[in-house]
Amino acid sequence: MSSDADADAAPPAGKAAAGSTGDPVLAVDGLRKRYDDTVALDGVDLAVADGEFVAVVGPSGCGKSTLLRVLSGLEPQFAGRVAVDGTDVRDGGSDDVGMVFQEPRLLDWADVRENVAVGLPAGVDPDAPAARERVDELIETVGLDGFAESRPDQLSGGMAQRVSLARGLAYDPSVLLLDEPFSALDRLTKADQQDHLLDVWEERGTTVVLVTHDVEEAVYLADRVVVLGGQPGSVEAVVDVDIDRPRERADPDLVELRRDVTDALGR
Amino acid sequence: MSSDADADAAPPAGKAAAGSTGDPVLAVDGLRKRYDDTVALDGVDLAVADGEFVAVVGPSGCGKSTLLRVLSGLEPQFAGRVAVDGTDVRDGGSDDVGMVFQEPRLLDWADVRENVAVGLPAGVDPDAPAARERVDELIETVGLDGFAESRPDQLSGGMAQRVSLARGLAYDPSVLLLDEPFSALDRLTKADQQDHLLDVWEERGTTVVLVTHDVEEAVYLADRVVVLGGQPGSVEAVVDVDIDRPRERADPDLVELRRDVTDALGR
Amino acid sequence: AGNGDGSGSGTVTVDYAYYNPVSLVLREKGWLEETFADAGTDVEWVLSLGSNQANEYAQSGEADVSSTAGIAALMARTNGVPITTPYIYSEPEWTALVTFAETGIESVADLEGRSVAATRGTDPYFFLLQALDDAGLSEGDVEVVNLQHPEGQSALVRGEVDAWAGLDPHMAELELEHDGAELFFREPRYNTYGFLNFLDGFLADRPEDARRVIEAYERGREWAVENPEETAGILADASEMSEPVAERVFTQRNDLSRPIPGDPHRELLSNLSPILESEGLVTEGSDPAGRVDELIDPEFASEVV
Amino acid sequence: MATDARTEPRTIGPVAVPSADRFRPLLGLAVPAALVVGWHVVVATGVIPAYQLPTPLRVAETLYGMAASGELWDHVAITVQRVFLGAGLGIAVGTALGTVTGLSRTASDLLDPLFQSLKNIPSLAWVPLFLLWFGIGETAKVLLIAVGAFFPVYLNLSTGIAAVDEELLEVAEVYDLGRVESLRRVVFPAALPSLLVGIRGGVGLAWMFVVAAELIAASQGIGFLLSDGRTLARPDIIVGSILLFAFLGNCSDVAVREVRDRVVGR
Amino acid sequence: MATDARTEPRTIGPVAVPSADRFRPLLGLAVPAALVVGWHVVVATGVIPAYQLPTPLRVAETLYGMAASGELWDHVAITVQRVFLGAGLGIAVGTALGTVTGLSRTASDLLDPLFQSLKNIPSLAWVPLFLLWFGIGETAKVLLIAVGAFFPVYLNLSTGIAAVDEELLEVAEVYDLGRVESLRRVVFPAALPSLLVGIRGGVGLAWMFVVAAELIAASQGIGFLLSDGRTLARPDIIVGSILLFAFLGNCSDVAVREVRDRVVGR
Ligand SMILES: Nc1ncnc2c1ncn2[C@@H]1O[C@H](COP(=O)(O)OP(=O)(O)OP(=O)(O)O)[C@@H](O)[C@H]1O
Ligand SMILES: Nc1ncnc2c1ncn2[C@@H]1O[C@H](COP(=O)(O)OP(=O)(O)OP(=O)(O)O)[C@@H](O)[C@H]1O
Ligand SMILES: [Mg+2]
Ligand SMILES: [Mg+2]
Repeated sequence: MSSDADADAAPPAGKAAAGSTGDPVLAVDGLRKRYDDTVALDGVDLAVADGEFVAVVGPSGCGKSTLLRVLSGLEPQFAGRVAVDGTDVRDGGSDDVGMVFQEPRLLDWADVRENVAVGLPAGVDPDAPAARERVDELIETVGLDGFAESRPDQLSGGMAQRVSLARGLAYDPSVLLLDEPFSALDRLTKADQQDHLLDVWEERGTTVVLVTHDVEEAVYLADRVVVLGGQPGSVEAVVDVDIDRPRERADPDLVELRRDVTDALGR
Repeated sequence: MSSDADADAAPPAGKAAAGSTGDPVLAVDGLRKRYDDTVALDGVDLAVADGEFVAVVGPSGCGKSTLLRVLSGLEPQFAGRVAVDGTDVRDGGSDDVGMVFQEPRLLDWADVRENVAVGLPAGVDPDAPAARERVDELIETVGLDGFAESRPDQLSGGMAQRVSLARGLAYDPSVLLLDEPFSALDRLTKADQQDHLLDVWEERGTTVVLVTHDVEEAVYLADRVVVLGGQPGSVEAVVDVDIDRPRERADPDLVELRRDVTDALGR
Repeated sequence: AGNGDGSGSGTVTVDYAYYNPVSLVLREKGWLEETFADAGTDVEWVLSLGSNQANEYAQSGEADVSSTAGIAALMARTNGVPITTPYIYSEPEWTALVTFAETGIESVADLEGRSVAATRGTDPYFFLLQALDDAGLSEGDVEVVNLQHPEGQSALVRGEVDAWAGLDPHMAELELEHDGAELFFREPRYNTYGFLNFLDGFLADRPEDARRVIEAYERGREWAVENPEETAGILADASEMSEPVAERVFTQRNDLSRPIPGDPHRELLSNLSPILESEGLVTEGSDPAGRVDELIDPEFASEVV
Repeated sequence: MATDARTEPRTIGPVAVPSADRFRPLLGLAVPAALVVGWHVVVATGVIPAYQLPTPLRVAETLYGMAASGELWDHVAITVQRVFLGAGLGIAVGTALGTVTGLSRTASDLLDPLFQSLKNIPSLAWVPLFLLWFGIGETAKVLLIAVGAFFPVYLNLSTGIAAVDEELLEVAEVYDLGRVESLRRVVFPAALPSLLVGIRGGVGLAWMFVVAAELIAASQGIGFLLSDGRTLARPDIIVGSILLFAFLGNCSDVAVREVRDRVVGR
Repeated sequence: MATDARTEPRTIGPVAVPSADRFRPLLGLAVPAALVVGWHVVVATGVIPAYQLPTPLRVAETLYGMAASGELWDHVAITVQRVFLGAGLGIAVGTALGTVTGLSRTASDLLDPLFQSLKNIPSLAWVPLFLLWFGIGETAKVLLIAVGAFFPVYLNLSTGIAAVDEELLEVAEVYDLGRVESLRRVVFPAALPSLLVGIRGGVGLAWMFVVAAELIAASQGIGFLLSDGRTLARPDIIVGSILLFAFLGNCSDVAVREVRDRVVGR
């Protein structure tokens, strides 16, 4: 199974070349990640071009979060090669990788504004008027105006998730890793946030890797959907989404692709 | 807006009578819940009959979790009347209400087995062979066989959520409140768990209130879908799902009802 | 204090103690300050709550002049503290063996197999050992309970010990305020005097200052001898003991007539030396008897007195 | 429809929610008051004779007498000053070293065993050494008190920092907060409860060490008063100074809690 | 494909991950060793005269002498026994009362102010009272040590319990665990780190209180040795007993940590 996946993924399939530069921003080669007895990932190959939007789907526990953690440099112990912008992540990787964790991970003692300000890039004084304005703007974008002074324990689950998203956006990194960032949101809020993410992506040329369980979301947003599978996880399939933007959610081509991804996921 | 909703919801719409007894198991009358300055719920009326399966949908932050917390007796300060099995929740309510929280809330220091065993009803000795067997069975049902000895920090997000679900099922209460229990699961795992929940519901005659953002899930599972809305939240609409079980997910009638709910949710 | 080396050091540190009445008189009258006024030297007073504390101040080099019991001075000298005693601040009978009538103890011999409270390393302790020795007993024949002086007193009152090697003013207080308290063994000769110890460095480097201290002490001593009542009053004020207790302590059990150390002192300390060794109170092989002559210096003060 | 927001306190869990029961703080006086009454009865009825344990009234008189003569204030003032300076110093150094050992494994390996050994050295054992090193002045006293206050702060903070939620540290790392900002915005706030427990413990030990400190050539202070009372066999002074310690200790504890509530902002 | 799982320790955050560096524990000896060398030099070169501070060798000789005569073991054994009993008692009572006040607001309001006051009473202040209440036997000594060990345990545990995550308490409530089971399965495990910090502090204070305890009619024990050394102006005995305190304190700390690691199972 793993070797099939390798065959699928090894030459970054077609679309990668569409990125502005030839060298991939994210390069994963033969990644194998083990936690004590559990092998979380085995033989994962993946290349993401600059400015590309990649969605990762796969069953619960197959190693999606682990993949993002490795990419972000939080897990320096693994086998294989993982590079961001050409630098091995074990040698520090790029500082310019931002991550929105699967859990909100907010600072309990700080209000929403301070929590979002944690994401401001190093060197930006969070008390400067420009920075404050940006933070307030982000809070508004995620639909939390009026809650800037609330503490995390006064927020609903979905609100906390949006604060964590706003924090990630505040960082404005060149590579943004998102771990199920919309999972606790209702349909409409989710759609708004998806569209906003697309705006940011297009405007800033960010490279995005988005983990999601929502196949509709994956095909609507991404240039390419990577299907992980198995325990230990490896790349099962890659589905290219060659549809021009702006896309229609109900576009029959998208619905078709959705079926492809679902099939790749299915037993 | 609030008065419209009251009009919609006040006489427990039709289906309630389908429950085995006339008196509702859950009775919410003019519930108003305030956290300091934030009014979370205002004028919520709801009656759930014995053995009924009710889904609650609504935008993020509209008070769904708050409603469940009030029903479970965790929030004794509110205005209005909320009774479980005829007893006011402020006077202790029924002990026989179980809740699966929106966050996994696992005990960090305990392994999966012990965490699930926390849910065993009072009086059951968790070390008795029968109890152990039941716990192991539940762990298998939620797809975590092999992880019984893992600690929460060794689990993925979706796995932790399933442990929390298994804990709630272990309690085997007569009223089960579920707060987005499948939000972190992939499509297939989710479908399995939904079907398992239906089995339990049918077998044990449990009264279920399920909060979800997944409209498809709501109409597939529930007898009735309650749409909350607004901040402060109140009941916007109630959609009856008069479709015989077992249901087909792709049933056109369900798809139709899905649209009704989505419309009720939409602006 | 200047670690005892400073010629021209601007302060002289002197201790005062409730068991040294002359020091209290000097402090009250300000005579030491007067003596040093023309030299521009400051006087710093430190309170010693017991011989052990006075020795600690001497050992750390902080107190140029400190007051202890004679045996405590010898112990410190033997254990290496560089002190010399040129002056005796009093010849007190401050210790005795005390009991209550109910215990049936009438003589030292009756102590056999009984418990006696005493503070190790202090005058009452040595007093007890000498008394036992006299009666043909050894330390092993009684149970010596190591308690601080006031706590030994209250242990005796509560009946937790059968006797107490007492110390004034607690002993005087007990006598006056509790019926039935008996000083069943008294022997003035077994008290080891009040030694005024000077740091060797202070004596060597600042003999003039040392002389002024002794001058002041002489003035205080003479005044105290002439005004026993007032001295007792000063003592009572400073130590918050009642006037009758202070009276008894100072006027009946203190002799200020012989300030120069000499043969009686040498003899007493030499007699006690073997006990110091056998009780393990001095470093092994340190020969306390040999240190007696080093400690006692009759010459220095004799010019002044 | 019932009236909104009942006023009873929430009773879930042990966390106190402020409510209308204003008289609760007075409850704290009940037990001590009962003890004082018991004490009076025991002495007044002669179960314990008065020369061993004076009646509460006698102690109050003694304290009042000293207060009237002004002497008491001098003792209290100097002791409070010593504790304040010593505890301040000890807390500052404890915070610094606790941070360093909490953050750096190497620093912890180097220093922690030393501190773990030193922390068990009794205050009285330090006295001769401090006398030797720092003489008989105020410095020696303040430093000795600082030693007492240091250890609980150090121990709690370094443990607290080492226990800061790894998840939050990862957030700080991913968002490149850098050493200083991580400390300021994540590590310290997360370890604050530990630090505050440490500070309360440290202030407590500062009060404990003050007696030993005031054995170093003191002629004023509550610790001196206590030792003096023991030397002079004056139980009223002994008990009076114990009560002063208890009272001032409680005041300092209330002050620390006040500061905590301000800082934590709850 | 590269070899799996490199062996360097993780360096994110301060949490130590066990790894191959076996010599790290030895690091802890570096600073004390340097101190001993410095001490020797200071005394040997006469900066501090030997009658004030003996050389390390002299101290070692004194200790060796006592060890050879068997006397040392008696002192150590009796002190260790007292500390063990006293600390055990103090920890037990501290755990019980800490639990009660941590859980019940009323108990906390009633008792906490009292304990907060008492915790600041120095060990020496208790001595005359304990003599009065418990006489001159072993009881008085053990109880005094227990008082010392009690307060840190009490303080840390009651704070720790009051700080247990409300979310987990809600879980216990929803699943009707009941008082005892909530305690056993949720509250205690969650407050365990606080309890352990408290126990470490309590054992530390037990060592501190032993000196005061051994002023109560003791003729054996390390605290007695220390007091005796001070009375006799024997710096070698003083420093020797300080070293014994440091060493035994460290041993007890290692033992407590060992127990902790067993209990926490990490
Ligand atoms: N710290 C850890 N220690 C041990 N095992 C771990 C650890 N973190 C993850 N794992 C294991 O690695 C595997 C992959 O976990 P991961 O969190 O990457 O899954 P995931 O794909 O993100 O799942 P989900 O969709 O449920 O979030 C799981 O089997 C999990 O048990
Ligand atoms: N403890 C609290 N203190 C103050 N405000 C709170 C508290 N809990 C919830 N709220 C507020 O109550 C409102 C409803 O919260 P609730 O958690 O019920 O929303 P929800 O419908 O569950 O949302 P989501 O779908 O995001 O989980 C929100 O505005 C939230 O800010
Ligand atoms: Mg995940
Ligand atoms: Mg919610």
